[in-house]
Amino acid sequence: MQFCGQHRKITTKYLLFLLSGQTVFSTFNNHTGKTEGMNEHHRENTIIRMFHVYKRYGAKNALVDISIDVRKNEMLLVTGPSGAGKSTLLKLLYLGEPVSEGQILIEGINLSRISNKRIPFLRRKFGIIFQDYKLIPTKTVFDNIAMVLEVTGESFRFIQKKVSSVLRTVGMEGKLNAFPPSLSGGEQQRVAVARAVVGDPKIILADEPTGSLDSESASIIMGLLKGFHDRGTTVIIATHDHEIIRKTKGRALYLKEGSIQSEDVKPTKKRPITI
Amino acid sequence: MQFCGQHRKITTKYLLFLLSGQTVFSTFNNHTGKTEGMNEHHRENTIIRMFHVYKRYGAKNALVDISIDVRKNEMLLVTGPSGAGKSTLLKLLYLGEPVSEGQILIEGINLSRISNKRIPFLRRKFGIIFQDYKLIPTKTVFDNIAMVLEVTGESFRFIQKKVSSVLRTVGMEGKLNAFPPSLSGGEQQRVAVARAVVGDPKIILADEPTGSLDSESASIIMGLLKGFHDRGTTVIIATHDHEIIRKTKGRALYLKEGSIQSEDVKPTKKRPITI
Amino acid sequence: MKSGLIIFFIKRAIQDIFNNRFLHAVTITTIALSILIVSAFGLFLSNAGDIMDSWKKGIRIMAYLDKDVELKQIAELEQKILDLYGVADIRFISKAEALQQLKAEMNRQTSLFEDLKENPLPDVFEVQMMASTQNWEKIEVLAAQIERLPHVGGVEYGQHWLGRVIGIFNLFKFTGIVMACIFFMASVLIVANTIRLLFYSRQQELEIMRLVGATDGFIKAPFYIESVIQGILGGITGILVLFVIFWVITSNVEQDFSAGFFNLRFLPVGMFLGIIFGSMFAGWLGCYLSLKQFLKV
Amino acid sequence: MKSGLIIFFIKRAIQDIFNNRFLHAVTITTIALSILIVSAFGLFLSNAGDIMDSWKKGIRIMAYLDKDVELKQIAELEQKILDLYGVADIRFISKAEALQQLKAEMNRQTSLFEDLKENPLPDVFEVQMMASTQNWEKIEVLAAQIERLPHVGGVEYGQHWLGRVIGIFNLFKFTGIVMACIFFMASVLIVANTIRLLFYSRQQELEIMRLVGATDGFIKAPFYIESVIQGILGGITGILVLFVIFWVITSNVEQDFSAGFFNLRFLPVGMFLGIIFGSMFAGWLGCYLSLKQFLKV
Ligand SMILES: Nc1ncnc2c1ncn2[C@@H]1O[C@H](COP(=O)(O)OP(=O)(O)OP(=O)(O)O)[C@@H](O)[C@H]1O
Ligand SMILES: Nc1ncnc2c1ncn2[C@@H]1O[C@H](COP(=O)(O)OP(=O)(O)OP(=O)(O)O)[C@@H](O)[C@H]1O
Ligand SMILES: [Mg+2]
Ligand SMILES: [Mg+2]
Repeated sequence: MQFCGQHRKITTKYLLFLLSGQTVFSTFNNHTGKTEGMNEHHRENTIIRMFHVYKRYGAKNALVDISIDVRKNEMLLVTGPSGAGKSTLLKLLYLGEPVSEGQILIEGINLSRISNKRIPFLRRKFGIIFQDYKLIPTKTVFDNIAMVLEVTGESFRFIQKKVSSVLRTVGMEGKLNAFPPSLSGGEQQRVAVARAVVGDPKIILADEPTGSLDSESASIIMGLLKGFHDRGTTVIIATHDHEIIRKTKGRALYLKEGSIQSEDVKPTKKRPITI
Repeated sequence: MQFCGQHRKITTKYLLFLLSGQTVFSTFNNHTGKTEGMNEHHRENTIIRMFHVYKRYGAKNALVDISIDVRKNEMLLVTGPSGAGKSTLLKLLYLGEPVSEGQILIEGINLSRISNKRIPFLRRKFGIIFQDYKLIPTKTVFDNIAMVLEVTGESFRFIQKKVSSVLRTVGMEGKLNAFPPSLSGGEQQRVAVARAVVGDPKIILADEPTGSLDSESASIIMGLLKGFHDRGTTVIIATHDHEIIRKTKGRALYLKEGSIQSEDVKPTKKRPITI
Repeated sequence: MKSGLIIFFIKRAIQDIFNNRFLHAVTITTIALSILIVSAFGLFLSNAGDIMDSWKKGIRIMAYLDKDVELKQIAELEQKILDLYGVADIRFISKAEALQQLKAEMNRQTSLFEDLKENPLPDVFEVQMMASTQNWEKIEVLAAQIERLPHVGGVEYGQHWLGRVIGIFNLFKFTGIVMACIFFMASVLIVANTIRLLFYSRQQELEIMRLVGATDGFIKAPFYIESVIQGILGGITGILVLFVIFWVITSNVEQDFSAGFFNLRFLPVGMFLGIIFGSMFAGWLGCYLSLKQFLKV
Repeated sequence: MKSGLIIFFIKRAIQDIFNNRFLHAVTITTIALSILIVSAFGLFLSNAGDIMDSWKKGIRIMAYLDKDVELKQIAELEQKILDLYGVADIRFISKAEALQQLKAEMNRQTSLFEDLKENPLPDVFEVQMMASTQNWEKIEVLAAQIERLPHVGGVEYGQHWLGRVIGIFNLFKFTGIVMACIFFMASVLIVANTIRLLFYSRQQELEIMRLVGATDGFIKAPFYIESVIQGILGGITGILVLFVIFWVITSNVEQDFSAGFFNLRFLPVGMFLGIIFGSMFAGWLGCYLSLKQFLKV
């Protein structure tokens, strides 16, 4: 309830921003070289837009001039060698770090103009699988996953049902009361996946979701993510696993030293390619 | 110096154990079905022996009846699906956990009879790449690696030279003063590898040493490990990466639900197969 | 929903206090110790103040008259003294009365007075002062004024040690206030430290909570609840211990050497509530200071 | 090599104190406060004890003789009193002397004595007691013994308040010891807590160190060094603050109301060293208790 109110307010704010933010858009248009009309159509379907985004850590350029659009219900693969900036790219989206330069819009909300109070509500749009899992070692598997629903104020009954069902999907129903340090690497990763999807997020950010998994478990997890994608969720996967890249339909972004080296679009079943 | 004294004492202890430990050996002999003479020869060349090792966590059997011999300068691959017990197997070797049943001998030292005071000296035989890296987030990359040499009381000059050279080998020479949380997943893994090899250990235990690495970085790391192997180090690698298993020469152990399912011996360049 | 959330937080806070019971025990003990010392001092001061007041009430200026003063002049003098600022009451003691009193007091040497031809004592006015004339300087000024009046042969007032005692008492009071401030600050620091350490030990957890969309309020609330609980528990424990000590002392020692002399009371209710509120506030403030450092919102 | 390692550890410990300066500042402050309070009490007691001793030396039993005692009997009595256990010295004051003294004391009412036909005062023995006769009960026993001797008409000893004061002083002494124990325990707890928290916050680090082959000594040493440093710093700070307070008070207040009366001294060296050593020990013990819980070696 609270969230919807929040959302409406933010949308209003975004409209105001659009009225004042023409320069940014024209820059973008020049870059993509598309007509204004197409862009208008686009904007409605676009859930994430990045305009000339830079991220610097001291002298180090982690990301250089990234401009991409992600449509609603798109499957985007981000790939590249170690240290290319894959995780950094995801981090910028959920405001794990601020951008150094450029603009990011998520559902029309400009991240550089968002107030601190609204950051939590922004983050609730995302389900994130962190590369290092980020499980709380002092809480049980159940509590780790339930946390996502607790912060939005769901009832205990609902939380219990939902967490159990999601754990079953990732094959971890037996480890409900285990603590993360007592799990194997792959089991931890599966818990991290369960936590990311339990809140039915609009966007799933998956950073190496199968790095610690054998091929069988990996394909279960990939199947899960594809299932969410089929039901309308936008999915962004950062990975260096050739297997995943080969098997997954969608757009692949190849990063190297912070820049986009190539965009490789593979045919999806239903949708025509728009970028 | 201290270490050698330690070592000599332990060896004496082992001889006493041998004199009294006939039953254990005979069990072992029955299992392998080899003659006594061959085993005697064996023992000299063997660095790790596990006799009917079990590991239980509560009702969970993480390892079931594991009996293996690892020769000096062997390359052993441990593989199997997520939760099979690969990490647990390594953990038992460096006394990260005690065995529930059975015996482990490392260079003739029986781990279940070792005194607490000697555990640190046992651990200095190993260089360990942990699946979750286990880097200290509050120390720089340099300090993380230097620690291994500090505990043995090396001089600062030596430490500095050695750490720099090892970081160069893994391609992380530029991140000497970075803190682990500011590194990418793959970079952290390379630091973990550097720490494992900096002490020139007798045995390297590598738990998914390339899980977060793209194929190029991965082959650098595998090359490094093979280099150590060529110079006489015993290397045990736990991995689910088919690539590594296919490309690496050595013995492969396939675990499933805690038991050895198959032992697949691939031809090595120099040595004939002895088990 | 809202009240459900508060219950959820209080449950979490209590569970957390239990999980970190050693840390919290130390904090609560420290607060209790501070409170104990401050309130012991307060107790001492409040009782000593009572005694002091009764003593002060007992301070009288004795104005000795010249030998040959007539009745009319005495009446005039009485009026003059009463007119002085700070005088509450006045009583005339004739020399006959005075001798009677002296004889009664010196019962061991009564023979001394048996052979007196004539009463050698002077008439005297006993001047009582208003309660507002608290401090020693004012008493001295008043005595000097009285001495300057006609027909007054000399004045005597209080015992000199009372001046010293009042000085010491005021020093104690000052010390007490300074100590209360120090211990308040100490308590705040301790709570701040505890919260800071809890924060450190849960930094990872809180960071993760923030990443999954927890609001700052959701993250902060348990800390505030915990530190206020700490403050209250510390305060209550401190006062309880003080009460036990007080009870043991009064029931054993009082009859020995202060029966009927002092009448010891425990802390007045206002002070009691003040102390509890103070320790609660110390908890809150400690938490506030600690969290301010971490969350810049 | 060995001494190099110690320097390495001390460097680590100091660096670590600096890194966790807030935590350590709070710990040191708490220890300093405890030390301050305990040593303030010790200072008070050591000075009050001095005064008490001088007062006790001043306690005399006055034995009033019957009216018609002869010189020979007086000499006998003197011997008898001297023979009693606990009597240090004895002085005879004739009634003539006594009257002289009384006149001198009551200078305002000298006229009272002008017309005396006969000296109404009795002869008196002033009995001084040995220093060992410290407590009130012994004085009372001795006085009763003297009263029972022939020709003694009555005894008077001390002022009654002295008995009370001694009682209160002993109570204070007891309180002081209890407080010292409490604060010692508090300091130990605080140090234990600090170390425990440091331990928690570095658990991961220590676990990793252990995995790469660090011995227990290598891991523990910095903690011990840190906590002993904490103890020493806390102790020194506490005593320093006490000294400043003492200095301010003595240089401002002493001349006002205790000039020549008291002679305030700072803590005796033994006590000083004892306190520093105690706080050091508190640090060590706190660390020991804390580490014992974690490392079962
Ligand atoms: N907080 C930080 N401070 C400094 N440098 C950083 C920080 N975070 C990331 N970097 C640097 O930015 C670069 C990109 O990091 P990123 O984590 O995005 O790589 P990645 O593509 O995810 O690599 P991997 O596949 O190894 O996870 C790396 O060189 C890393 O060292
Ligand atoms: N401390 C522990 N307490 C309880 N169970 C444990 C503990 N450590 C491991 N286990 C269980 O033992 C099993 C084997 O774990 P292990 O970490 O050895 O698996 P693994 O083969 O390394 O798997 P992965 O490839 O996912 O890392 C798992 O099911 C795990 O949950
Ligand atoms: Mg990454
Ligand atoms: Mg594992």
